[in-house]
Amino acid sequence: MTGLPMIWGLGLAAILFVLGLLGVLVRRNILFMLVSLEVMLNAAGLAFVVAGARWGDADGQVMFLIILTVAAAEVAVGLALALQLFRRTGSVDADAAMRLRG
Amino acid sequence: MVFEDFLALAPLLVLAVAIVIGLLVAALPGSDRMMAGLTPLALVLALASLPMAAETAPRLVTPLLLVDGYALVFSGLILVAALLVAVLSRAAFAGRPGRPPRLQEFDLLLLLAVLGALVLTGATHMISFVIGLELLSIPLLALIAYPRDEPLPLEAGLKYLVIAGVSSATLFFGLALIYAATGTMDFAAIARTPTAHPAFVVAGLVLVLVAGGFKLSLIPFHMWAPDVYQGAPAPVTAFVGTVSKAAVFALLFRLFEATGALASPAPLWSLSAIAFASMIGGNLLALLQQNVKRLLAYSSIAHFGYLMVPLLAGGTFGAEAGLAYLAGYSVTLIGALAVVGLLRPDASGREAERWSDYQGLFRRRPWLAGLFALMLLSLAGIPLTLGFIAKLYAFAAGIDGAAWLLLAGLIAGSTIGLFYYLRLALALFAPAGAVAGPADAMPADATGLTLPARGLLAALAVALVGLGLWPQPLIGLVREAGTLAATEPPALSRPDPTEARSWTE
Amino acid sequence: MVGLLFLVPLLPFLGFLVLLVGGGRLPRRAVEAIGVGSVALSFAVAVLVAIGFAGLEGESYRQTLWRWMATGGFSADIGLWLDPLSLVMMLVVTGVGALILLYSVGFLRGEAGARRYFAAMTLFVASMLVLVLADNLLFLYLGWEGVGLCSYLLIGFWYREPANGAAARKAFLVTRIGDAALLLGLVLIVASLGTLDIPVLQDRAPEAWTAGSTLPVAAAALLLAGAVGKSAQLPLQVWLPDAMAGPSPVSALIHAATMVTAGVYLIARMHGLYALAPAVQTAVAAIGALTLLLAAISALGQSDIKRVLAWSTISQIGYMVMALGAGAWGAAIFHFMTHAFFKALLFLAAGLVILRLHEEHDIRRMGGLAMKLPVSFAGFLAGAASLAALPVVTAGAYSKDLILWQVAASTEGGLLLWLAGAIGAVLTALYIFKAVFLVFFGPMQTAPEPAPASPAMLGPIVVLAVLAVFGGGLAVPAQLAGTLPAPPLAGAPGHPPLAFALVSAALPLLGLAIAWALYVGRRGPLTGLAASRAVARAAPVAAAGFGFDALYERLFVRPWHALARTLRDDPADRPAAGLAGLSLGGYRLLRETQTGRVRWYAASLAGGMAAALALGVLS
Amino acid sequence: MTLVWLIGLLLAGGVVAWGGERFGSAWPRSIAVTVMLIALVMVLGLWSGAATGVVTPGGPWIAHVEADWIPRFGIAFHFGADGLSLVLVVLTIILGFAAVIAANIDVKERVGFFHFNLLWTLAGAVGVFTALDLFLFFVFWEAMLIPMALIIALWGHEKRRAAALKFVLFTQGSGLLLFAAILALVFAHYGDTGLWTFDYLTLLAAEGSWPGNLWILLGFVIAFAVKLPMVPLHSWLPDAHTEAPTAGSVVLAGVLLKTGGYGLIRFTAPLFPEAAQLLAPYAMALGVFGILYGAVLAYAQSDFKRLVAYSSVSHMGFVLLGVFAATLWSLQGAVIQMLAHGLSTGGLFIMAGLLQHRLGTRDMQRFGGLWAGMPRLGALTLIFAVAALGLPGLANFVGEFLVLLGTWERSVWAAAFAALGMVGAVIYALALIQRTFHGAPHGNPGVRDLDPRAVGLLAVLVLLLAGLGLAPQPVLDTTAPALEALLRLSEPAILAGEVASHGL
Repeated sequence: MTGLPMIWGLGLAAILFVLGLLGVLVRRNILFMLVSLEVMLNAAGLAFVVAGARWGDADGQVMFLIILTVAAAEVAVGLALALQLFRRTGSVDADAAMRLRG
Repeated sequence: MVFEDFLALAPLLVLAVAIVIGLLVAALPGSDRMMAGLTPLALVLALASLPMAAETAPRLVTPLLLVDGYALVFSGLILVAALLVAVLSRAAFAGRPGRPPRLQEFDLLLLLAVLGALVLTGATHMISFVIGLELLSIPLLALIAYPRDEPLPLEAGLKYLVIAGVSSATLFFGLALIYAATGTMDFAAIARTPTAHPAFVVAGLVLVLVAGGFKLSLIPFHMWAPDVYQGAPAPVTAFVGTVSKAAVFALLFRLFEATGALASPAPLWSLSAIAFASMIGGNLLALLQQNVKRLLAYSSIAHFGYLMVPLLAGGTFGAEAGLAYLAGYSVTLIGALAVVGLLRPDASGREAERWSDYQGLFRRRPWLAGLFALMLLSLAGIPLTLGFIAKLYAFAAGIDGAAWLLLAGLIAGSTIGLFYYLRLALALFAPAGAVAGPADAMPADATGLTLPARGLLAALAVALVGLGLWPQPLIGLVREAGTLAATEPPALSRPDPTEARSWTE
Repeated sequence: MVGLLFLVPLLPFLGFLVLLVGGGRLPRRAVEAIGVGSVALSFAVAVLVAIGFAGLEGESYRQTLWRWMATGGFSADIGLWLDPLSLVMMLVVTGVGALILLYSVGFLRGEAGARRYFAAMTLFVASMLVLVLADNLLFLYLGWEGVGLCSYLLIGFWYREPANGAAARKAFLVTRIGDAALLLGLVLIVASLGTLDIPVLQDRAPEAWTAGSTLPVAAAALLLAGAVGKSAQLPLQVWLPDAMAGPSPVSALIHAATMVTAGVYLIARMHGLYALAPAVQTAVAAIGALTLLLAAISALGQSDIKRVLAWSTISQIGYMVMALGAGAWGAAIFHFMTHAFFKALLFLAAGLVILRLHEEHDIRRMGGLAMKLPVSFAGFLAGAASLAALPVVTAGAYSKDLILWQVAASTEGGLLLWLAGAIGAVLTALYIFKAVFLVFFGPMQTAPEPAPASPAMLGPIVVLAVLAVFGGGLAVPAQLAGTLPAPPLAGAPGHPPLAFALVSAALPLLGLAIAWALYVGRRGPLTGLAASRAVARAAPVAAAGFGFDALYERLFVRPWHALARTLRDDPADRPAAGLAGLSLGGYRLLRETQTGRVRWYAASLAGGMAAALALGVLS
Repeated sequence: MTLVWLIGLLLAGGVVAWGGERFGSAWPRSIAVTVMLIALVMVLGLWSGAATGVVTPGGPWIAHVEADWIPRFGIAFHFGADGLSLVLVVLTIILGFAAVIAANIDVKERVGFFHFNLLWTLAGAVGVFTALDLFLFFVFWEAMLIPMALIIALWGHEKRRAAALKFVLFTQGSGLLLFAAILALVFAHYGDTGLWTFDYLTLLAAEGSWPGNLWILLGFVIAFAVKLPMVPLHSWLPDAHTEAPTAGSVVLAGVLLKTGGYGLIRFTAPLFPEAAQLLAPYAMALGVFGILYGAVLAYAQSDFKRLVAYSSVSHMGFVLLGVFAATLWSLQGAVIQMLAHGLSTGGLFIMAGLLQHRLGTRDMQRFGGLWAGMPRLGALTLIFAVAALGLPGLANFVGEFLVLLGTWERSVWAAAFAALGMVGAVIYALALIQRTFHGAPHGNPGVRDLDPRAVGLLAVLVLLLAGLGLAPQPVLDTTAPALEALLRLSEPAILAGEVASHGL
């Protein structure tokens, strides 16, 4: 495996993960929340690829492919719901959907 | 993959075939009625195939799935719950006025989710864990937001999507850390492989615990539950409350049992803290709750707080206690939500979730109110109901694992729980004078319920009181779950890493 | 005929049951007939039994009806035990009781509630007989409490007036304090001697207990407390004066003749126990002496005719208790008998006077009634003479002189006790003749209504007057010689020497003279003394019975009300309410977290994750 | 088998009574009365059988039946009645009978459902008194509460809903403690002997002194103390009593309070001898405090039923004292006190119901001078009040005297202060009579006296009180063997073998 130690790869994945998480917390627009969600999922995928590389094991990449498909499915359903939200409330602001509370 | 492997996977295969047939049938006209027959049939067949699979148990089918007594009994519970939900959904949606919604997709999504749940019960490998979990939660998204023409399900779906997405990402990252540290994805192997980065494994397990906490709606990851329970239609809420949580519990129990995660302090302390917070917080949140579905959501938070006691106790008794508790709780929750779903308080076809819908219900719908009261008593754990047997196991597990603090939480939580369960139950019997809504708005005749609906309610009542009085059949079945197969997975050929230091120090 | 003993208490009890169950439908005359008849019949049977008993050669006769309770080595029966002591008590109770009930027929002529009155009276007589005839202390305690209950019912007979209710409750409560002590005494006896059977106790106690050791002293003291409560001795005498709120016949029967002497009977009955506790016996004597002095002075200060008689009763019982304390058992019982006669007579006569003067109680507003009410005057005079123990001519003289002599001659402290008795005798004569002179002599202030007194009322007065005068002849102490030990006369002869007899005869005459001077003659040095400032200041203290009432009010009653007020809404409930408040607060707090914003939910999840990870790093 | 038939009869009777409502509102009442009559006959038959030793001569068990229920944990349908249980079952049936008759004082609507709840509460109580399997005992212990809570909540007076909830929270909450304690005991026993069993007799025989013994005992004691009620845990009683309907109060006071006392006698000392002895002084102190505290608070009340409720707290203080004094006298005294309290307080609550039915209120400030208008009612209330203050000749005195007798041996001071409590009883009992019946009548319109039927019912209670007061021997003889056996078990160091003989 190249000289790059695994820790750095995992570090990058962790940073990406945290950025994605913050993205979900900060952005009010539902679409950008989905984007942040994608970032988080791919961060996990990256971590798997790095780990797979470290152990010279194909499972890492198999898991990455699974995560990709999962992410795709989630976003698909997510966009469908976002579309519904836009059609119903005229905005994509996540906080518009606040009727369920208390 | 010899014949025995296929036999072991019989329930999964039956469902898969049913799903494919469903997809094909969906195109034909009149497919709604066909699907109405196909779904329950598929579930019943899967149930029937369980004993066949039992012969070959315990059996490691591909490194991903371990079909043992534990997995089969859990599958049984999930299939029964799914069957009840399927029948309930048909009856509940039939009651809606306006043009009947297309239920084929509903059934398909349901079967897909059940398939994912079954995979989870047998999973002993990260990949089967991930596939099972996602196969369970993504159809759920669509199920929650199924009634497209109403705002609340949409909002619930959105919230569930975002939170589920975050928790799935957390889960994957956690698994990645464990994989990075140990190099193996097999649960049993994780414990045995020495690793250079023990901190990663602990962190990974904690992240898995967080994802599990979300799925089981434990405090502080619980906030989605009340909104989703209220927003989603009653049958879907029942599904979320029973099938998805049961599958995740089964997985978590096996994961923690195999990896011995609860031996190290971090997961143990965080799980105990979460459990205690859920027991007390869940009950407190429900104290003066006016919306019945939200009340059931908070009560489920509390109940899964109680369920952590068997998880922490671990061992064969822990598995048995956990399963018994889940069985008791599932039947009770589906029963309660059946009444919520089937009771049409007024012409608008909305579900009966307001407090006023239940005020003095006993005078107008004695049987329905009686059943609802029975469910509430079971949730409170009053003897002669199945809920009491569940409480027996929770207490027993608490004492077996000598978790005194959690036992105290269990007692305090149940006492608080008594308050709002009985407050609602007493409201049912309130004299007519005190009732808020006009009595005649309610379709007075009980014939409003279709035949399957009444059959479903009767079955639930019989199960609740029957098993409450004579729990031996359930207990015998549950006893088998305890036989958590400790069979060693075949040693995977893999170069052993240089440093040999077990991560558990 | 002795076998009929069980009928004596049974007859009044049956009368009570008939009145209780069927009373509502019976006409008034039938109610009265049952009331008086059952007690009179009981008296007749008592006389028969007495005759039968005289023929019996044994010292006592025992009749067990049924086993009351037996558990773990202790057993008590419903059984009767007749010996000379209880014979005397039985005869007095039934006899005087019958007379008084006859009198009350006339007394309650115009009143409603006759059924309730006669039911309570018959129950009272039955309980008193049980008390007197019981063969074990537990059955005695049953009678003991029964009489307490009836005294409560009868004091509060005119229940419309709240003050009467208060007096009745006060009586029951104060006696109940004594009863509680008595019960503890019984418990102590059973715990150490294993039985409450009186005959058995008499010989088992001396063997098991050594004289003067803690157990007998404690038992004797507790029994004494019970006696003090019931017989209204110091310090529990506050209830008797207020008990005058009841009708006069009730005061006559219960608060003069029978119930208040129950304590005397108890101490007399348990003389064996007191012999084992000399210290307590001297205490008995001291209490007797103190009470008779205090009561005599208080009687002097009263203006209500019945209160005078009430304090007088306390004083006379003080004499009996002093006698018991000094070991003069027979003399005490003899005085009990004579006292029963003349005190009942006084109360009945006073009742007649009050009836005629439209419920006027204050003697200062009476006067000159001698001619108007000849029979009550004669009765009252005879009673007064006997009470004051005018020599030779009255029964009271014989019993009181006997007490004075035996007390003086008794072993220790005899002289001091005699002195108290002597002063008491003078004061007794003074206060009773003060009442006689103020009520029957001098100018008439309120005119009595001229209605003729019915024979039913006058008859008993005449009979009692005869007994009060000639009762001394019944040589009671001689008959009791068998059952009660002889007094420790330190070698002195049975009869007092001539000189002593002369002195004790002179005392009441001295009192009479002083009373004459003060209230009839109204001249001479004494009137100046009576008007002096010292007496003026002392009078209210005496009238208030030396302030015991005020003391108890401040010591017990007021703190009890304060405690009740503060604890009214149950502080023990506060922790529960606190928990409820806590959980409600928790609910409101947590409910705020459900804001409905999905980003807040994600933040909570992130926060939970961070905390869990931090926990991992720390541990 | 008669025990199972008895419980079955009551349960079935309840259902039939509920169904009977459809045929007319009088039906449920008559069905309930016939059921209670049959039950009375069965129970008296059982007692007479026991007296002549027909059923199981020698051993304390009078009736006994056993069948498997949940073999996994060794739980069985194990019913058995010895003298102690039998006497309390008889009390339950008698007071149940009185409650059914007194029901129509203030239960007018949904009569069938009321009788259903009433009979099921009684069945639960009989179950509690005769269950010899700890799990079965607990099932009855909790199942008995729900119908009682419904009675309070649906047919009660003004603040009935809150009172019912408070009642349930207190009793169920402490029930959970009991449940944890039972399980801890069973697991500890399993740890020792490897045998799953909830059976009372086998647990008795296993004289294991496990480390957590005291904590397990505390779980038992607290649960029974709440039900007794012991003072610091009693605050549910006044609310539950004031708001309950007459019949509910009679059953609550007469029967449910006794389950607490019964539990203390049956389970605490025999199962945990050393720990119970450790706990005894504190419990006796609390008992005495309860007697005095109950008396003071009873006097302070202006509501008729609240006064009687606090008097119950005071009387139950005697029972607690008697149980933890642990001598034959004090235990027999405690049992007699429980019987006497059931009868006298039951009577007082029927009086309260009659008064409230006539005058529309329970507030004694608005009573006064009622003797003129209703002498019979006044006389009967007087008799019950006098019984409550412990007049000899009536049942309470026998109980209190025996308790004092037993307590004296343990601690003189406790007996002394308990005797003081008897003085306190006079204060509140007479206050009750004075505020209600004495004083000037202020012409209340509703005043009318008792009808003969009510007098008949109350006369029976008075006769029972007098009978138990003057001839308690039959009851003493019945409970003696059972209590002696329990006492023998409570001595700490006893041979396990000897206990085996205690069983069958």
